[in-house]
Amino acid sequence: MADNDIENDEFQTDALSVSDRMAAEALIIDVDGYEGPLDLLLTLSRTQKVDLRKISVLDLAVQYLGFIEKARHLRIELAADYLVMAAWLAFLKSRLLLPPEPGEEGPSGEELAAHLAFQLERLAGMRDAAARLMARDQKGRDFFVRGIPEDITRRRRVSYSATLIDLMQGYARIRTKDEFRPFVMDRNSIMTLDEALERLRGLIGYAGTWTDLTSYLPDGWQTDPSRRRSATAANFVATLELAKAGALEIRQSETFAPIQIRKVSDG
Amino acid sequence: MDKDDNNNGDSQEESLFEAPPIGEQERMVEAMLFASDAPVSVADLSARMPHGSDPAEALAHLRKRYDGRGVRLVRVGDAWAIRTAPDLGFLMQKETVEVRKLSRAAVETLAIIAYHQPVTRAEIEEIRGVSVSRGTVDLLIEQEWIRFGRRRMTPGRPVTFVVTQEFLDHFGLESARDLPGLKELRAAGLLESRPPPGKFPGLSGGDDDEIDEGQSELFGD
Amino acid sequence: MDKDDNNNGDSQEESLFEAPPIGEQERMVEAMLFASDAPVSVADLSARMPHGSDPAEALAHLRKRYDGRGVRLVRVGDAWAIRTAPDLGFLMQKETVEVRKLSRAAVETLAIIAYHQPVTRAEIEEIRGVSVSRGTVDLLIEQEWIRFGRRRMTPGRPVTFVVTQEFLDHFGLESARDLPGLKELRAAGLLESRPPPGKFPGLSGGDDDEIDEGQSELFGD
Repeated sequence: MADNDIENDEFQTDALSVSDRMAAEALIIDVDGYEGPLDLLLTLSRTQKVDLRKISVLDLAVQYLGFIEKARHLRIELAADYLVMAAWLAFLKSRLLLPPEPGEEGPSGEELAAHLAFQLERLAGMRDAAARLMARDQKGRDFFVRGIPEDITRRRRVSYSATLIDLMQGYARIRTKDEFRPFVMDRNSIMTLDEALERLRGLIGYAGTWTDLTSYLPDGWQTDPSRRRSATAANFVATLELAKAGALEIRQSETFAPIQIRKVSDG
Repeated sequence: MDKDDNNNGDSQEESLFEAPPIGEQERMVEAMLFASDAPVSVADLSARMPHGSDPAEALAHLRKRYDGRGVRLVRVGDAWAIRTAPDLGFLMQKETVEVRKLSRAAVETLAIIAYHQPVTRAEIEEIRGVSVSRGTVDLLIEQEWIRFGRRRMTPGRPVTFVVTQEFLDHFGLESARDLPGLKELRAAGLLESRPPPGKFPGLSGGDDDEIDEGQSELFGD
Repeated sequence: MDKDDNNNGDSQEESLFEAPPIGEQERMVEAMLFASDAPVSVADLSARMPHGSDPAEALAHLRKRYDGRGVRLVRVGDAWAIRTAPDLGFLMQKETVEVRKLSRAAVETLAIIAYHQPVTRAEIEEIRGVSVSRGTVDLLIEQEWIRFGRRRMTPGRPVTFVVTQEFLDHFGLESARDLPGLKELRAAGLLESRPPPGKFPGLSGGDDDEIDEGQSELFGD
């Protein structure tokens, strides 16, 4: 996106005809329809019309990079993982095309290509398995259970039912509740904006002349550093709120100088 | 049976749609009576079976077939149903279990025992923030989901609770260690809000088991 | 009561209570399976039948007897159930409950769990190349088709997912070994977990020690 000019140049040199653009868009516009780069790669691999085990990963990488390139031309936003995959495939392509540099670390291009082919074949295998599974006769659709389970009258035992989900949700409920607890206890050294606002609203009536903001800190909040910090912040934000509402004025003579406030005179 | 008696269909239709053989009709009636949630009338059967079928005859065959078996064909008003043979009623009584929904207090208590075992009553109360009623513990013991564990080596030597094999069977777990942790509950969508970061307040009196470390450590080897 | 007999039965009792003839046992099994809408385990049958009974043999007889009938005896894991013959489904429209249409992600996730079980979330993501949404797992658990299995003994001890008996029952499978195409997939090496050579980008998952961290990042909110 940063190099718009370069893209524009390319656009002019190999300008796509309208129909080409439409065709490219038709392929790409549906990018949301793919479940990630692996899904897209699998779709692209189908165009090679060969057994997935004999697929050319190099061709596939070229196809994928072409796809990404077209998307960029068409200014289609691609999710980050598509771009990560593109970068990786560009790397793989160079590994497959160039002889390995002496002393180079890491797996060879062939190994990486073989694994990608394995992943594609496995994903295709699972898709096929999923389709076969769903094509099976299913309970409640193709075959049926007893419509009138015998009403069995109770004799002595009461059984209580609870599912694992009940149990887990019950536990989650308690844990969540308890994890909030220390947060609540912490609040005795935190002054909230609401508290500060309420207090300042009451006090502002007396601030006819410029007064230092720090003098408004309530008793008990002036010495302990964490309480003082919280009260100062809350009071400051509260003065901004009141200034915005037109109830008071704020001034500061220079950077880091004391902040002073004053009631807006009715006149 | 002559098809003309049943239907007003003209002869052409009859030749096109022949009724299935009676054995097949018997299968159909059997399946429909089995799956239906109420007794089925002959008219209903007829309406659902292929053109030209004779459910009454199929029923007669089926009734004979079930003669002396563990189930039998019974007539309920003008409808039919499959029922277990009355002399085998004693087998059904074993299953005589009234199922009730476990109360929220019991679910939570059980969950705490499962996740924190061995755990004392005081610890359960600390985690839930309310006292544990005697009835709740009794109920869980009666249900054979929890049992007494070893006494805690702390003052007062309180008893602890642990979950049983029966508990694992009921909830389809291979071991209590397989209970998912908070993170996994959240990942599965079972936990709505994300709590603010912060430690789980430690349980008092925890001796060797350090609960503060969190779920995964708790069941670590 | 029968259960007690079983448990406390000594040799004296055995001679006093002879097991009923196999034909009678067959009737009992037939009645019990007919009465229940959920599969009944052999152990359950045995516990309810008189001392010395052999439900397995009775089941074998019964299965043969129902061969080709409108209902049939099916095996579901270590349990048995009576179900209508699938070719008669067309008669049953009235009973058909609208089955919720599963998303492609849910179907694929289910298949991966079935064929690769026990499988971790990270492994599912590695196979599909995209992250598993919370709703998907939630839905499959709610449907009672999957449950949490054992934790994996790898760093992070991630939980695994396995399929349930309800899954087998729903898809008419005797066991997970009967999944369609399982043998071919295995023969092709597609069910092995094969670690990627070096670091593989884009696809989540990868090495196990990242799972724990990765999950909280991916599914935190």
